[in-house]
Amino acid sequence: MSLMDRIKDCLGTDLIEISEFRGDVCVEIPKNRVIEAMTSLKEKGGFDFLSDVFGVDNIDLYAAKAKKAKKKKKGEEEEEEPKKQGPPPPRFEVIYLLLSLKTNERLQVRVRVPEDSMDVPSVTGIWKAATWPEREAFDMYGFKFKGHPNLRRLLMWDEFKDHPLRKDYPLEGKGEERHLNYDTV
Amino acid sequence: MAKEIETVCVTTGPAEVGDYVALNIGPIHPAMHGTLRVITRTDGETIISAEPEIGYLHRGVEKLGENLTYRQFLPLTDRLNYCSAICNNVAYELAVEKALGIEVPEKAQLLRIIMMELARIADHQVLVGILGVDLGALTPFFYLIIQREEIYEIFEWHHGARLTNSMGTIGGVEAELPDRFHEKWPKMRDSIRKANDETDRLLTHNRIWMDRTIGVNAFCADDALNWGFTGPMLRACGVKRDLRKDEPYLMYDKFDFEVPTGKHGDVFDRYMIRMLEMEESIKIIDQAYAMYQDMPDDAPLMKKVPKIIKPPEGQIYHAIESPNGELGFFIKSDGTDKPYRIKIRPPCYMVYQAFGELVQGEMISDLIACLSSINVIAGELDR
Amino acid sequence: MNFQAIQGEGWLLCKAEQLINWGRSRSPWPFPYGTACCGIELMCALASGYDMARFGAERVAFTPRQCDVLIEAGTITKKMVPVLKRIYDQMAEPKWVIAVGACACTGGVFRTYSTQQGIGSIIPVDIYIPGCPPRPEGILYALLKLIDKIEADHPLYKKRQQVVEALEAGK
Amino acid sequence: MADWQIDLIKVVFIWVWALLIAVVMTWVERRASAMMQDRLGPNRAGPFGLFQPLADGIKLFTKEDIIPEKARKILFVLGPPLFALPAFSAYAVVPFGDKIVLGGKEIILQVSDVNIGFLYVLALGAIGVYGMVIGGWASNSKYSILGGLRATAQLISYEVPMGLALLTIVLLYGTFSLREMVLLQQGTFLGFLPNWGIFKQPLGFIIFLVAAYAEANRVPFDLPECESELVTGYHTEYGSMRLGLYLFGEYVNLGTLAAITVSLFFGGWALPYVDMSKFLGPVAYGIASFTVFFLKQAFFLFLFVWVRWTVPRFRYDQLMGLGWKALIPLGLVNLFVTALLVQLTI
Repeated sequence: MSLMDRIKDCLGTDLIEISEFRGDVCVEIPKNRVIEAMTSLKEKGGFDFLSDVFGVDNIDLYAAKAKKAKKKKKGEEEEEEPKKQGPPPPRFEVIYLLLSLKTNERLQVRVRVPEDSMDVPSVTGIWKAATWPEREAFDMYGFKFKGHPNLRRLLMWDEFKDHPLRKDYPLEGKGEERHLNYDTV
Repeated sequence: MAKEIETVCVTTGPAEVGDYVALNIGPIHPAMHGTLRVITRTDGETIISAEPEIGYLHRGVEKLGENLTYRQFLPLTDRLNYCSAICNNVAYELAVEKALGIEVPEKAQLLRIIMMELARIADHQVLVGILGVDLGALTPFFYLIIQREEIYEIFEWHHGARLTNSMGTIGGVEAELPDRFHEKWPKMRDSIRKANDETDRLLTHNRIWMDRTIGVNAFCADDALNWGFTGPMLRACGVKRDLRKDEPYLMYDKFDFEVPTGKHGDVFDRYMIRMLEMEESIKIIDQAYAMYQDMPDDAPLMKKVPKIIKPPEGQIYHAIESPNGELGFFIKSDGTDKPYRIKIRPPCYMVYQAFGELVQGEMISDLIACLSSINVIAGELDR
Repeated sequence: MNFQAIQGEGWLLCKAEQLINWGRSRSPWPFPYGTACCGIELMCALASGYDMARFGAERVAFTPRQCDVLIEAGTITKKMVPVLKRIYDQMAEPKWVIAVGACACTGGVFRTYSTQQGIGSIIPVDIYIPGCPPRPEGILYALLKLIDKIEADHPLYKKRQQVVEALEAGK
Repeated sequence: MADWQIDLIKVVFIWVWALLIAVVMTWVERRASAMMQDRLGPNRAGPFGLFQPLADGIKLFTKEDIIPEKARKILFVLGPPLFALPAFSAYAVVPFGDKIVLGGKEIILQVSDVNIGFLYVLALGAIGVYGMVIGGWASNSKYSILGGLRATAQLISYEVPMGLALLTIVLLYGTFSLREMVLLQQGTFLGFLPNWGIFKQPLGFIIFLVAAYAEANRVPFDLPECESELVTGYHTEYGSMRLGLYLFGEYVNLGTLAAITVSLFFGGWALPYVDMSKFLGPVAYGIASFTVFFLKQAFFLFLFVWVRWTVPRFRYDQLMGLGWKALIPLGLVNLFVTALLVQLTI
């Protein structure tokens, strides 16, 4: 049985989309079913090792795609107004990299997170390895991992306001500075 | 007494104030490699809880990567794990090559293997040396550093830099092995072995060394896997996992080498595994060098790659076995010449997050030993 | 010995200054503030091949009270800035600073939200070493330059001027 | 010459000598460590860098003197001298040469031959600890206080085995005076061995040496300082000449310990098998006996350096374990056996 079939078996109805690119299989699961899907992937699917957890901000990707689509449309013919699409696609993704130690297969699990509800179930209960990566994802994108034991900023200092890896945060920052008052403690 | 000292220390760490003394170690502390900080609560010398704080070297490499082209990002990978920059370079090159769907010529692969294994030796030498320094034995460090300089010399001959190598490029390697390598290597192999042997005699069976390292922060394999350990740290716990064997990349499946494993996951096992791995690396270089010499002189070193690299849209993850463990690059491409998202999976990051659990109940001296044996490189930890 | 020679104004001051400078320039104890890649090169400069100890930079201590030269090797992030300031403040006069590497000088390639663009805006720097990272020879050269600088200093004369100014102000 | 003049000369001489040893030792340590580590070591100040300690001294003297705001000022100031001075004072009872007769006057090459010189040395050694503890406490810094606490525990634990080892020597020689002990070590024993303490008390010597390393805070027992853990331990907050006194006191301490080792276990100023006084004039004999003593002492000083750069450091609990579980029982057994033997032979 191929990897894709096994994952389909394992996830069942939780599977939204499965794709393959250069041998890397990527599956998408719904946000509210993360814990269940991960548990079944770990126990039934044999993906017992969590490599990494991180976020992706897709806002620019969508913008670029929309631009491209518009261009194409313009090039073709001026047709009627584009049909009203559904709600805009969720802005963020959380990607989990899983690994099976027995078969040495890797799997990317994607969870789409809309901007207006940033809470994602934390997988720290399944793998402790997710502790810092989730903190970092919170730091960099602002995901709120529900059930995380200690969700504080990891790389930036505590008083930092923004989430620097979001695409709308400028590369050179907004001039934040860190001040420490040593004598107040 | 505890209260009085409390007022002096600066902590932003765990808030609970008990009868324990909060001791802030780092970021400027001899054993903290410049940028690490651990906030501990101690009862006398015993550690009740330890919480590492990182981010003092967070330079925004990932954000920078999104604003640079694929080729421009290569030099930045040097600055991740600066002890073995070549492994980072090759890992990144392999990831981009995977996204492009190309494979480099065999000669370039061999060159990469030779250089990577040299870098691995250099990295392990620093680790063993620093571990010695932190446990009070300064002299082996100097013996190992001399050998490291020799390795740097080879790097310099090949691509012109000592530390931040930026070796090779996407699609291959620019230059063949320098001519002087052919004379140098047999001599260097012996001197590396000699230095290792000297270190071994100074440390391994030294009673004090054994007391200080055996059984110190031992870790079991299940916990290690749960925490996401890889590389020597995981092998020290007794799990035989090496990406060079398990998910062979380049030509590692053609070489004959052992994967040393430990049993208890204590500092001594970590140290021994690194010592043994250096020997294995020498073996690999010998084999790769022999294969390299069998290659025809005009064998290609580079695959043809377009000047502006534009991988098709998609996302890939590729990992290699760096000296510290699994070093992976996740690249999400949107079809332009810049990566849309680039994520580095540093090996020591996963290990260091378990630090609190590793050192709990041990003494302050063991904390230092543990930190050195993990080999935390701030550059790749904070990125 | 010509008695006239030692009668000139400031002869004693001058000789004492020379003695102090001799002592200071021959024992610049470093504070190795190595944060990143340059820290490794600094380590190499201190170790066998290059041996900074030859110039008296022998006793590497990580406590700012006991050091003379703050060798800042590596990137300073914005998170680290208060720490660096604090360390510099804790050092006892006279103190010198060497900024090793592009990151310490200008921020280098890391022109990002979290990197301090050069430590010159936080603490006074005596010697800048370019390079990413500079070779150990570069660090040694900087140390020699610093020694030259120390030898050209006038510790007592400055002190005397301060005293004179204070007296005049007191009048 | 009046007696007090002779005494004054001796005091000045021993003072300068102790200072010189400490100064030269800093240089020896650096150069020897460099030698062992394939380096050169300091070589810019004077020939072979010989004036390096002088340069350090000038620099430390002219550095800003910082007393941390939250430190206990008086104790902070008191710490370094309290550490360095007892080490100097202990030299007073060290016999650095034999008795010589000059102008009909007997001069003993020792500042004062106290009949309990032995206890005096032990007592002063114990006072030196206060320098460290007070320094660590007064700094009001956690690393310092940890260093100070370690120093207390370590030095108190190692005083005991040291005392036990020395008691056997007292049993053996039946005196507390260091000079008499040296005199008793002349001649041979079992026909061919020099009559030295080390051959009569090998176990006692080993216990004493280990305890001496611990007393001197040298690797593998340098826990109070412990560079990689406690930054620099009890003198973390000290700078300028106060630090200089601590560093200096350490070397003076080494000199004292080496001198006592030589007097107790290695026959002091006397050469084995040869009686120098028979064919040397009084002055020459004085110088020769002093040279012999100095050479022996130098060997032990070098041994300190040698060990320093070879072995790693103990952990705190292991150090305590070694002291209480190994050295003290061994010392007791040794004491018991010695007492038995002494009783039987008398």
